[in-house]
Amino acid sequence: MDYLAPTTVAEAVDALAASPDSRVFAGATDLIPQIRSGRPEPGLLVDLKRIDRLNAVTEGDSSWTIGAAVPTSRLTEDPAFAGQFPGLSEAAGLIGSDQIQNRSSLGGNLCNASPAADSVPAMLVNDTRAVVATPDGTRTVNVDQVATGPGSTTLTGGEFIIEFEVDKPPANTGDAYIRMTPRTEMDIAVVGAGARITLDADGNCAEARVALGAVAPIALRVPDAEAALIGHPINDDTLAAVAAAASAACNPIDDKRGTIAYRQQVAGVLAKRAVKLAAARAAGTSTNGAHP
Amino acid sequence: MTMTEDPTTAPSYKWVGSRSVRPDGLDKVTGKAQFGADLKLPNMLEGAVARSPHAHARIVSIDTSAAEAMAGVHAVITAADLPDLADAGSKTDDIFMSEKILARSKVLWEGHPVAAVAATSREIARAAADAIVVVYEALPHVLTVDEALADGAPVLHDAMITRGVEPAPEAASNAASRVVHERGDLDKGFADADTVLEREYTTKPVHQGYIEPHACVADANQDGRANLFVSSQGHFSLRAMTATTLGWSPSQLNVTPAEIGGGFGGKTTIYLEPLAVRLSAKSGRPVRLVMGRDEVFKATGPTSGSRMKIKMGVTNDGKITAAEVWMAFEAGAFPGSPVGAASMTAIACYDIPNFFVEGFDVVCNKPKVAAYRAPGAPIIAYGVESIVDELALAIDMDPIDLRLKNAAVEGTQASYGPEFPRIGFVETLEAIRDSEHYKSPVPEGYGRGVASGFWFNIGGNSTATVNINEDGNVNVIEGSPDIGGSRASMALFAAEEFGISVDRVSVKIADTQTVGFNDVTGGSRVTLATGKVVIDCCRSIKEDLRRRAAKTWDCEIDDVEWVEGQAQHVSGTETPLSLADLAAKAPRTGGPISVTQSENVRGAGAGFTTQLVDLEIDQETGVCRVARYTTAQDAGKAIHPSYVEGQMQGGVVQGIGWAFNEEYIHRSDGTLDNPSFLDYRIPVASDLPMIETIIVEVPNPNHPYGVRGVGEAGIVPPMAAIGNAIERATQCRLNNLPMSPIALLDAINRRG
Amino acid sequence: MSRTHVNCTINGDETDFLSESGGSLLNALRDDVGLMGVKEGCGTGDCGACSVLMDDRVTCACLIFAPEAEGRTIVTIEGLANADELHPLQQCFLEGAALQCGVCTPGFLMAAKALLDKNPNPTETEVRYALAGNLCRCTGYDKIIRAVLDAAEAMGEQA
Amino acid sequence: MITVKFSASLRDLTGDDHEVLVDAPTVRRLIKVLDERYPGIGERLSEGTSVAINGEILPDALYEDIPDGAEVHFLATLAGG
Repeated sequence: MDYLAPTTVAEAVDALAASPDSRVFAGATDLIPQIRSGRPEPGLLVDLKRIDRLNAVTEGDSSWTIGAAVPTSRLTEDPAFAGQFPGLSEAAGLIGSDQIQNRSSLGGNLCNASPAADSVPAMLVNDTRAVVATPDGTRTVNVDQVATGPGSTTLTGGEFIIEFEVDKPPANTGDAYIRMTPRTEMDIAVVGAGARITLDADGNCAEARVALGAVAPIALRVPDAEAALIGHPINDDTLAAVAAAASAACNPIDDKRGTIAYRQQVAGVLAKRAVKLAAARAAGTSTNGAHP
Repeated sequence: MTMTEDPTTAPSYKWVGSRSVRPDGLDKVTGKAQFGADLKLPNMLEGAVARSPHAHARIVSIDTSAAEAMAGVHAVITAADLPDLADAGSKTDDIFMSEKILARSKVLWEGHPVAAVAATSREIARAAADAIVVVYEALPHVLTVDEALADGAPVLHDAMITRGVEPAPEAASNAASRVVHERGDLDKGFADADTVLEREYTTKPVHQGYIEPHACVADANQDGRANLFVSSQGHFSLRAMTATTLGWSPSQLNVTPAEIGGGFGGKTTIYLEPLAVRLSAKSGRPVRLVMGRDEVFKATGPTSGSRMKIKMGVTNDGKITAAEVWMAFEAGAFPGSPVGAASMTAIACYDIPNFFVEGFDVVCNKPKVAAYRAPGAPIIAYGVESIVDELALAIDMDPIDLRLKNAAVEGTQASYGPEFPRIGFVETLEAIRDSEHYKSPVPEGYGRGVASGFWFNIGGNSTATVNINEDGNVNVIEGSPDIGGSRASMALFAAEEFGISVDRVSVKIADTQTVGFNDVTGGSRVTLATGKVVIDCCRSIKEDLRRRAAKTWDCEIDDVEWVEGQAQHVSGTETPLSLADLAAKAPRTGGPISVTQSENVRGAGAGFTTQLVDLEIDQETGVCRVARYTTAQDAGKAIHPSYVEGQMQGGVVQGIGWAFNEEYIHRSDGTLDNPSFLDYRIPVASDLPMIETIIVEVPNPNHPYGVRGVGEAGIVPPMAAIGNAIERATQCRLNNLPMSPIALLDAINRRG
Repeated sequence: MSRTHVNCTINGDETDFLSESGGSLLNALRDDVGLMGVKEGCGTGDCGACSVLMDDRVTCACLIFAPEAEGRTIVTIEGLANADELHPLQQCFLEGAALQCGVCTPGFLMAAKALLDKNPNPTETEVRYALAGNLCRCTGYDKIIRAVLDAAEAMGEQA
Repeated sequence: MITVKFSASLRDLTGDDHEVLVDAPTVRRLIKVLDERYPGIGERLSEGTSVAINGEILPDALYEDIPDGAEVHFLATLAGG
């Protein structure tokens, strides 16, 4: 394997065009174990971390721009970002250990296309957009348009994500992401649930977004759960409807980490809890997160 | 906390029982300590092992030509490069051991070595190993005792007739042997009971999970000798096994013990060593072989998966009248599961008048099991301590009171035969009963569980030399690899015996040419047995020192006593002679001061523990959190309390992992689905609370300081304690390990 | 297999080495630079035994391609102590018996250093989560957590 | 005389005898006497067994003395982790 660390997007695009047998990476926290476990080695490794744009976190007037290679630990440590997106920042903080989080990135977490990627449901509920470098310029797609199934994405070999854009949340809004793992840390989500809730003046749910991870080939939004919330108060009835909708939306598999039945049942439980936590944050009554 | 049997009569020591800094500590916090993979010799090659992708297959052919042709490859070996011990008429166990090292005619599990390579880099060696072409004829496989014992099951070893069955079966089977322990009249015992319960339990193979993968460096010479640098729990027994596999005599090998990065029983046997020596001999260069983590999981010893059936009866006033126990343990590819020890420990905690305990050792297409901390005992204790708790619930009796009512005490005839000498089981039960933890209310939504455990502990062969330097400082040379701080105990023994500061004692663990024979570091034997010979060395040196002092004072040896690190004349007329004074005079009083002692040490003291756990249970997800854990264990005497606590805490946490998450997950094709620390989930720091320890000290009458041994018993009770806590909180009894969130939520759903 | 010339600062010294382009920083540190205190427990980032600081952040050397170290500053266990004095973490690990076999100890010490650099007086829970990426199979973590808390206290007094 | 108690695992050789009284000053002599009474038991007892004399478990006990009146058990040799 050869190694290249371009410093500009153009340089990286050219390198990818020049050698089809190449692979971009940021943290390599998935790539190296994959190679170790016998996946074919690419001929050229393209390290994106030395491109400034992929390594920048910028707060604009109405949105944030997060470089695709930014270590997730920078998102959890940024008080302004974590304050506005506690759920997304906590999701980023669940990707492996501190050691991993100093390497892992939103770009890698999304493009590795694991159905269990913790940051993806949290990006989905925040309507995150990805700016993609292509041989002929850039294109912007919603995050839900990237992964198509385990290990596969809509990105072609010559493409990579430069950065993510996420609009600042409106007033009275909170987000949350929680997951179930057998261990408290160093684990892959058996089920993950993200939610973003905006409350109106009466404390009813004005806007709702619910997303699930690890219960289908890709992370998915749950429109029925959102519909059950919008215009209603957050109470046992609406939460029960959220749970039922979440369980119904699952299309999971049996594997070494969990069963279909478990994932369906717990998806409902976690969706309910994520909505509750997001709503509490929207109401300013809770900041409790994924960790004690 | 430490609870001594009778503080008023317990001897008081200056150094023994203190928390000194371990002699090897500095090297281990600065990165200097040299573990198995850390030696790099000039001209050294790197090795790799080619392993079977099949769980069970006949080897049709092995073509190594492509590998041998690769640039940088210096040696390739297969079973043809090792002596065929079957032809040599060797013992069956040795033949099996050699077939474990390299498959000859059949591969018996995924990961079974078929060839090995030495090359100029790890990458080339790996590529060469992958280039070896093996043609297999796949055979049907059996993965569990159920599959292996089923009618018409494929048989792993054509000649294997079950031992211990009368009359002997005519046909070969996967049942290697049967053991039985019985006493009294079972029918009468059950008739006497008011409540009889019958339960069935299963467990999965679990791995010792040491953080250091197996690793060694071999350097063979042209004169038919070799040096081996290796991380193991016992370099002498490893030398013997390696020599047997190579067809060498042990003296052809000098084995230098590396620091060992955890073993828990798993490093008491050989895997890479004969391969490294053969590769080195064939290439004429030093060879380093290091396993990857996936190889550790696929090809080194887990402990047994099992099926157990237990029936137990109790009277309304809490007397256990009868126990019937049946168990079958997976041995892996070759016979030798710990079912024998399991059958001996099964009900050893209790004085039960009528019992029948039967165990089967069963081979299957998984890696050959290796010893794991109190081998066998935790598995059967999961069943027995679970059903004992159910009996307590059934007759509405406190679980500790029920155990106290049936507890084995001094003079009880153990279920495995002999009478117990002085033991401390009752004391561990009382320590938990009287603990602040047990007296505290169980928090709402929590479950509280209790369980007990027993392990024999062993003595065995140890040798040590003690030298007095010319400055009066002490060198201890021993041969028991230090896996958990045993050097510190040896230093404390020497400091206590001589009456000098512990920092004047150094402890060296020497190679097989430098120190006499030592059995493995296992069976919780080192502080007891190696400690005993170190103490004997010190005492005979003190005798010699008194003789030398008498010589300088021209008096009788009886006029000299050894007090506080110096020789004193009973009359007080002479100026006392310190260790340093006498060391300086040594040339004039008979020469260097040095003593070697060796012994097959007897008199190990049985170890008991009782443990208490509080679980916080999320009944919507089945996730349990260990909220509080207290363990009380009889150490006999805690020589270095910190490392005694460390053994207790480490054993408990391995048991917690075993209870909730750890298991070998095999695909239907017989391959392992979770050979990594990501999916083989050992506990992480954030899963746990502090583990509260109560060291109970009921001295072992057969040891100069009362040591029993504490390494193993701690892992015996946790699985049952946790299962008991789960039932008491959820009314769900889980009879299969691991008790995962998925299993618990399923049980909660079925409970309704 | 192509080799890359890598220049970086390791434990304060400007260092260079030739490394397999696809090789890990762990292999480079052990085999090319000779820093054997960096241990391999898994090679997949799941055990933390190879933890080192790169530009002051703790990472698993096994999950870094060696050429990525170009221009970076790396600290390993061999660089933790001063010539004449142990780091308080090392001292507290010794005095608190926070190691048994000791193979995970270098990784724990580096991860703990990164924690205390960022958070000088962490709670027990914060220490447990910060060290969750480091596996220890011997101790049950109890004495390790206590040693880190002790070191934080000792360093607080020094400061 | 000493009392030898057989574990059930030896019943295939000792039949219904659960315990026997034997006169033997050492373990080696004891095994010899037992082998005459129960052919084949000598080999079984000489390999991989420990001997418990009055409750103390002794590995490699072939040449151990047995005090008169002692109780003797044969056990599987114990290993450990």
